[in-house]
Amino acid sequence: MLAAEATAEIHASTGWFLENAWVIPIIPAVAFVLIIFFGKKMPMKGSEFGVASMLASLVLAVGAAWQWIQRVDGVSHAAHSAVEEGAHHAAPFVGPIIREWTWWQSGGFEFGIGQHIDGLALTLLVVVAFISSLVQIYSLEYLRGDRRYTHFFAALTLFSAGMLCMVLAPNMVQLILGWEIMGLCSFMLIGHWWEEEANSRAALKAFFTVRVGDMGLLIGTGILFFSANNWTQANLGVSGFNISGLSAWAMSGDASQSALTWGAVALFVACIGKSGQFPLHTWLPDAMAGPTPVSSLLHSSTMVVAGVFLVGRLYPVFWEGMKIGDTNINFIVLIGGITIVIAALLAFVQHDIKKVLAYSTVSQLGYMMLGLGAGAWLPAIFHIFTHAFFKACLFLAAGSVSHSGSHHSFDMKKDMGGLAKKMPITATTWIISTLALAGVFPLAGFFSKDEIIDNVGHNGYTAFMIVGLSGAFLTAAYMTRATYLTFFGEARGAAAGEHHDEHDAHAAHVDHGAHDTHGAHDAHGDHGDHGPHESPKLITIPLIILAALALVAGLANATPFGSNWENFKKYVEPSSEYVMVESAVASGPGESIVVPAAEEGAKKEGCAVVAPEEGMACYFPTVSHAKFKWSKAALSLFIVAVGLVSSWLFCVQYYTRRNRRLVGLTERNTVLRGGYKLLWNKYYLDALYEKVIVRAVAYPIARAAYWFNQNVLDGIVNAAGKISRRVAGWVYRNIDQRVVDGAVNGSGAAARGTGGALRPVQSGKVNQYGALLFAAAAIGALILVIINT
Amino acid sequence: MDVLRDQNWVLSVGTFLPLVGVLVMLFIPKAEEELSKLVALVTAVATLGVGVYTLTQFDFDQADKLQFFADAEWIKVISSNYTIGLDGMSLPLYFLSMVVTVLVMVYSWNHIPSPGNPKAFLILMLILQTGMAGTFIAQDLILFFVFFEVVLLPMYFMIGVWGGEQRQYASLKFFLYTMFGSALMLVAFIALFFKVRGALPEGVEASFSIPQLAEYGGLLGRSAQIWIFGGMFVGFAVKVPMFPFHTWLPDAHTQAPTQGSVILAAILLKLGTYGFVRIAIPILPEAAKEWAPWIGLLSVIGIIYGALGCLAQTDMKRLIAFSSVAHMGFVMLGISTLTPMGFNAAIFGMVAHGLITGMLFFVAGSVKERYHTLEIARLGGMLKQMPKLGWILGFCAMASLGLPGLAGFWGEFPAILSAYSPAVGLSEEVFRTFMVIAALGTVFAAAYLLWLFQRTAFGEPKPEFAGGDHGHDHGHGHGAHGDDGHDDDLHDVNIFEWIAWTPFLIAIVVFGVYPQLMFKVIDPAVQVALKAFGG
Amino acid sequence: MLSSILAQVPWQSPTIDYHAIAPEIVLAGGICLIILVDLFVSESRKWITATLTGFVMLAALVPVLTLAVSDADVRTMFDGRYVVDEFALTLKALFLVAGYVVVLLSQNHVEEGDYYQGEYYTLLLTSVTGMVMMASSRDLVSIFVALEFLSIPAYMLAAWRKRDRKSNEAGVKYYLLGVFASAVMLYGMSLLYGVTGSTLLSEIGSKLTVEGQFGGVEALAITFVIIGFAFKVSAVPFHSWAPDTYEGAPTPVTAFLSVASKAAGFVALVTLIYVGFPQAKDVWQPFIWVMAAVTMTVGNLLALRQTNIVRMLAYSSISQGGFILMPLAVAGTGDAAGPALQAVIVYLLVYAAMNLGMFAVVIAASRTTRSGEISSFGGLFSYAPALGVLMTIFLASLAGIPPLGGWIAKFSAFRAVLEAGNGWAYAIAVIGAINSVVAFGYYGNIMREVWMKPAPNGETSAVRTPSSLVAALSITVAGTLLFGILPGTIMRFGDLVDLTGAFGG
Amino acid sequence: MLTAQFLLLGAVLFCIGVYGVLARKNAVMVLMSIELILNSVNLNLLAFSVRHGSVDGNTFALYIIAIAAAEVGVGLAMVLLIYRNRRTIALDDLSEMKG
Repeated sequence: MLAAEATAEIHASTGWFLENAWVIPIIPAVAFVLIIFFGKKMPMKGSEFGVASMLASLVLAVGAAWQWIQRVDGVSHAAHSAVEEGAHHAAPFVGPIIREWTWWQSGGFEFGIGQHIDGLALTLLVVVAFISSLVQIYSLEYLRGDRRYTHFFAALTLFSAGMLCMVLAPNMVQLILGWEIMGLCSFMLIGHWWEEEANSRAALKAFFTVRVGDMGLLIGTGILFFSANNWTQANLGVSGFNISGLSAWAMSGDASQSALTWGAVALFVACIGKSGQFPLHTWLPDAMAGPTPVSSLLHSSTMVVAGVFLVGRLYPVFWEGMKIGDTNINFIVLIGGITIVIAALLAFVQHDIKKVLAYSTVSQLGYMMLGLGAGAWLPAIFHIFTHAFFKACLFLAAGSVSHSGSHHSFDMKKDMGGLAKKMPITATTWIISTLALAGVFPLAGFFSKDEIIDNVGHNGYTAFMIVGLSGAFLTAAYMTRATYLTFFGEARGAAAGEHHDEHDAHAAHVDHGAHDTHGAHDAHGDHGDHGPHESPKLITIPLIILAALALVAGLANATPFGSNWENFKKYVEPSSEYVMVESAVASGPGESIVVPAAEEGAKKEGCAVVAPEEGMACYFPTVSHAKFKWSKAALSLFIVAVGLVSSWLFCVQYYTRRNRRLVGLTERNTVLRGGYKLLWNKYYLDALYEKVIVRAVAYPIARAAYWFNQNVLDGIVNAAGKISRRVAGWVYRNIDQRVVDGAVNGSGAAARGTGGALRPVQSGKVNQYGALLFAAAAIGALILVIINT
Repeated sequence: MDVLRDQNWVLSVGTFLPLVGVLVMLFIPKAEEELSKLVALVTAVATLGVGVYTLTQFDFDQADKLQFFADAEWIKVISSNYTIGLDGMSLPLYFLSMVVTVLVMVYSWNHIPSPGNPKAFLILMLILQTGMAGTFIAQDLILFFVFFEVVLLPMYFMIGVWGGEQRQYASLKFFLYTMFGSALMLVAFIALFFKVRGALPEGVEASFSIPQLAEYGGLLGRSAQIWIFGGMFVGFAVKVPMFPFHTWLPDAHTQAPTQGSVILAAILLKLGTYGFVRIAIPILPEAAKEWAPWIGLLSVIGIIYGALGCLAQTDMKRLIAFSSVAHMGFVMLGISTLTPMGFNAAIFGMVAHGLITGMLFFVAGSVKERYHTLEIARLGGMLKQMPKLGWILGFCAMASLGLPGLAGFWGEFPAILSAYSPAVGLSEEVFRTFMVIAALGTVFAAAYLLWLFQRTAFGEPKPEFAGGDHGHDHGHGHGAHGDDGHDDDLHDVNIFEWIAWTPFLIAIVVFGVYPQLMFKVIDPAVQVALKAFGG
Repeated sequence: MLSSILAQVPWQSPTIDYHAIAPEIVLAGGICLIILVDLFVSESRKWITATLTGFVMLAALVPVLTLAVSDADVRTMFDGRYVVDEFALTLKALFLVAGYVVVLLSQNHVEEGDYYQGEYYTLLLTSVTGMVMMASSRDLVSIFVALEFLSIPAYMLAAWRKRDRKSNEAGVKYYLLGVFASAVMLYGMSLLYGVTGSTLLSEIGSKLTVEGQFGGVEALAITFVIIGFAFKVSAVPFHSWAPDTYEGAPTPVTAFLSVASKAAGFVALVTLIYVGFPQAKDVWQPFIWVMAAVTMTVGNLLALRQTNIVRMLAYSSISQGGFILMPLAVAGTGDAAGPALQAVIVYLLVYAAMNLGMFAVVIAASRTTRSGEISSFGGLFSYAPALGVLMTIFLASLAGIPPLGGWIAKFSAFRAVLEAGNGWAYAIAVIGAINSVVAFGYYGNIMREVWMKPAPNGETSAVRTPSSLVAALSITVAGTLLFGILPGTIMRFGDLVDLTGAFGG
Repeated sequence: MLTAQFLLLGAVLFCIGVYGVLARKNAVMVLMSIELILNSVNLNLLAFSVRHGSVDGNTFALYIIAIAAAEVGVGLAMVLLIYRNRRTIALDDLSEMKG
């Protein structure tokens, strides 16, 4: 290939799985059709299609991932041998496997469909396929006997198909396609039990809020397309929709800054909507109206991650557009930061266990955005990865609790407590995931979240590092509270075996928005009889798997243990190398990658510092990575610990006082009374602190935030709805019916009126007729005589 | 101009075959309802057969040329000829009109609106078919005008005789509006003819032939062009309908019988937009550039305005009618950009809107038939009583709000895109503003359609309709058990509806998944139509 | 001294082209024949007179056709006072066919009402003769004679229902205003003769060539002359007789008046304008422009308010007259002369077909409804679908909706106007366009009655339509459809060069 | 020769006739007024024909006189008809049809 003399050629391996990754979304799509048409006739009411398809695509995804690893290894190994160590500061460029077929063309523009496989795509593919499979298996039990069992699986499968389609989209159009399909399915899934006004409202709200964001998606795509198209056509021979094309264009110095900025902002609006960022996050908790598996799928790995994924996918655009490179406070960081805190505070005052998780999701997404906005690309993506596991696990655990523990209620205060003994597996998995979420070493959350905070600080966003740390504290605190209320303390309500009658349950979810009551009512109407118990295998197994992953997933990119552990960095993070243009575009089996020669001034800086010269292109900015220091980790770990402990103690004291357990405690502790005096006083102080500080601080603020959320933000949304509806009514009644329409009818009436006015002329009297005739003649003649003489 | 003249009988046959059916039906006694239905259906199917044959014979590689081109002497004195031809722009609409007619016929088999008399009803429909098909093949202004007007009377009677309570007002309004438009349009046509005749080079004989006018129309002076365009604009804009001229539409749609609404939405509205892309803009490029911003403005006003109108509606059918205003707004926005992309989007949008809104009107008709009301407030829980119908409604709503993967999206999205960079000489700022407003329109679309869906399909059925134990029985209510007839009226989709609807639904999906099917036909012709604007 | 003048003029007997005046001769013979027959047949067999009249009309059509195919295209007699050219032939044919249709319409109507049949048909035939003469007249005297020839019988026909007060009233009004108008016209003619010294139109035309320096006398003369025919074509404001007369007269007579005599008026108008004073366009163009605009507008507006169908048709025919006047308003401008003439003739032909057809339907329908009120036609379609459809066709054609005859008429009118292409032309074109929309207001109203209203007093017995009416209907509907779908068939009658010559192209 | 005076007389007669037509309510009087107009026309024609020295005017006048006779015949017949039906010949009563 036309390469500089100092460059060597390397053969990049590929394979069947990589080449045909585009099949992955097709499988569930087909399954969806099958379910729709034959589902009802199948023994398992169509669910088998769903599960099978998800497993199949999981296999394919894993296979592709494996071959990708091969490919990267091959390239980097060769690169190392080709170019001597050291001169080579960034990982060599590994071309993504891009395959694109013309989907349609219009007005000279080509719109393609196909695949764009690289580390990022594969990560998401694996995670999505994996979580989807587990959720579907879980649902087999959870929704057994539901009246729209088949519809549910159809929607679930299509939903996964949409996500997968979006993840491997090589261009914006296909991305939008997947994006919107998800929107549709979320509508159907959240509104799955649409008999109740609240549920359908929630579905509507979800779709609509997201749709507001999608405006940005359309506009942003348009802006980028038209600004980039010429450049991409000229340099890469791809359309302005092409993602790698857009990246290269953004990194090349020739892109117009305004287009980049506006495009990035517009797209990020879409992300705000989809990823439930402040201030468009209000739909997310309401979305809990859907069945628990849905919440688990939507809020762990798919729907809400889409926004983050988009930012990560078009990172160069955001990088350049938002000027992430220099450490100013940009839009993304700001939104991410605000979201973390707002959401976390809200999580404190929830009674509904799922809402706690929902807000926690929001705040975690805030972390991801914060990371991306602060230039910590890798940790953010890695956080998607880890978060998927433990959050899915938490949701499913919550579902398991309501399924077998609290008689389909989600109210922690009324119907839970002390379930740890009754449901050991659920409790264990829950606690593991909670710790992982809190970011306790060495669980998954630690490696990702801590990295984010660390890098944010490293990239100069000190203020936001503090935000991140406080977020960590809050996270630990509210999760502990939830855990305590659910699994510890003593059993209340349904957890204690009381049997609600339908009416109470109804009241319960009217109050607290826990809607699973209908869910499996017919099949499980008998739970009240023998109280809470552990859930069946189909539920627990997914829980265990996920919990296990929550434990170990972090090791996939365990920065603390040295660079050999940083697999994500190696396999997922794109290289910021300059690349010969051809190799980037063409990517048939076994094309060659060009590794530029060792010494080129530009390469020392890497992309996004100096614009690439002719014939070269950049696909990713040079992101710097914070050097891991145990000291920093220790700090954050300490904060987390404080959060956990203080919250725990707070819970104990708080609920204790209510339950007069203080007495019991002292009685049990008579043995070591002396030693415990101190503790006691300490407790006393702590209790004091808690009573005074925590309650004084946490509650008003959180309440205020919640109030703000419910009244102001929601208020704005609803008010907007109301106002536009009212405006519409007014316009319709007055403008349309009166003015526009009236003009027409009016003219008709006027015509008839004049007709009426003219009638008296037709008096029926001969003389008058004659007079008219002659007068007209005379006048006419007179005028004509005058004008003609 | 180079055209393909082989097999030039095809179009004439396809267009006038329905009239043969009409002649036959004239001799069928009124009492023989089944027979007349049969004859009408057979005629429509035969016509469709010809249409399919046309499709097979159409040379897709030369979609930019007029094919099956015929040119016979008609009115020599005014140098107007019977010139017909089909190219990529007209083919989809031409074919769509035939399909729609057949499906509407099928639907009519057991849905003859009161006061009955299928013979007359179907005869009108066949005449309508001739008019619609003719408009799309006419390559001569006068011929175009004739066909354009032929559709008026049948629709007038269809609304006025078989319509709802306000039918007479609505039908007269519909008629007067369109008459007004077409009168000015005719004046514009003739003025155009004379102006062009004055500007023709030596040795070229003046005629009303559209291709010729498109070739020499550019020779006209700007002011002349602008005035003439104005005349045409009124004529077509009324038909579209664009914002200030739209008020006939809701009444007409609301009052028309289901079949009428479907044809109105699927084809008749397209006559206006088709007029723009086929006649006004290619022939008068200068004026088009002058008018484009205003057209664009009216379009976006229409988009928002129609959406607001929808939000304000309490009647399902009227809501759908208003949504037509919004959707045609997108089409016109695409046209006003004067870019190939916009035109493609517009034509795709025409077909998509035809399918989707037509389908919505079908559903509305069936709802009316079952619940005897279209008051949104009184409906509800449709998914429970007739899940299939409910889901079809949901599907159409989704398609209508422009969900990717369904036909509606490919009309909206490229139209919005194209507004970002309009043709050379048009102000980008203005059109980008339009783009944003239009994008806002998509949100509104989602709002009113889903709101409609939520209020009608979700929730529990209203007590007045909740027959039997439909109320809280969770065991049933899904899938096939939904319609275990507690109330005879509330039956789910029946066989005729399935036959009539399935093609629509399939088409919506197919075009949504693989829009190339249509774009590759449209694109070349559009390029030709816009050569005056440098592509 | 008169003798001396006479002495100066040597007498040579004029050469008469008998072939050219064969139609008139046939008609004259027919008139005598019918008078005789009427004397001798018994009251029960008076219908023979009707049949005979029909035959006479058709017989008179034969020479017209032979003349049309004969090679000599222009035949002039009495040194240019009586000309038979294509223009004349076309209109003669029109008058004869129209007359025939009117006979068909009259047959049952006259039989059933107690009328004097023989006289009725005699008068009808006489009037038609007058029209046929009018088509060829190129001289003030012959025009005047032809005019009276066709008017006087018409006066009597209008009053033919002797015992019906309305009919009398109609007749008297028509008569008084008619003679008054023609008196005024005569005064104008006398002045015209005074300033040009000739009654021969072509000479008048050549004398009046000098533009700009018009004496007021000429203007006065031309105005008065035009008024005489503006009255005949019932152009506003000379229309006031029309509604009352149409309503009062027997319906077939109304049909006859609204079509044939109106057409005759236009023929005279065209002849005068094209041959008589082509160069005086500064006088008559604005005059006709105003008349045309006012006529179509006022006619429409008043028609909107009518409840009696015949009266409504009267106003509608007034506004249609406005449309026929429209091209004449610009006939002198640019090279619009040819198209304008064409438009007028085409319009007359189409208008005759559709308006006669309309009256035929009304007559047929009112045989059951027994009323002239529009509301009485409610639900006609439901119990007489054929009549309903026919009525719809004719109404739509009158409203000018393609592909029916009416649209090509309106189209050619617009075309002629726009051919002139000046501001006045565009102005009146727009007025016409708007009016053509307003017109649908009342045409559509009848359609609505016919299709969308229930039958009043549940009258739904099928209608029996006599054969003569069926014949009339089929002729007219055939014409309406044919003219509309294949306009070429009549457009070719329109391009007449020999009349427009005076405009110098 | 006194053409001008004749024309003046004709004009005067014309005006009187017009006045009569418009002012008189009695049908017969109206008929007579119309006759006046016709005679003023004849007067004009004769004067002009003498002026131009051509017979056309005379011929025209003869025709007018003849036809006027016929007209008046018809007119009187109608007036009789009216009288038989309504016992009056006042034109103002002839206004059943209007509007």
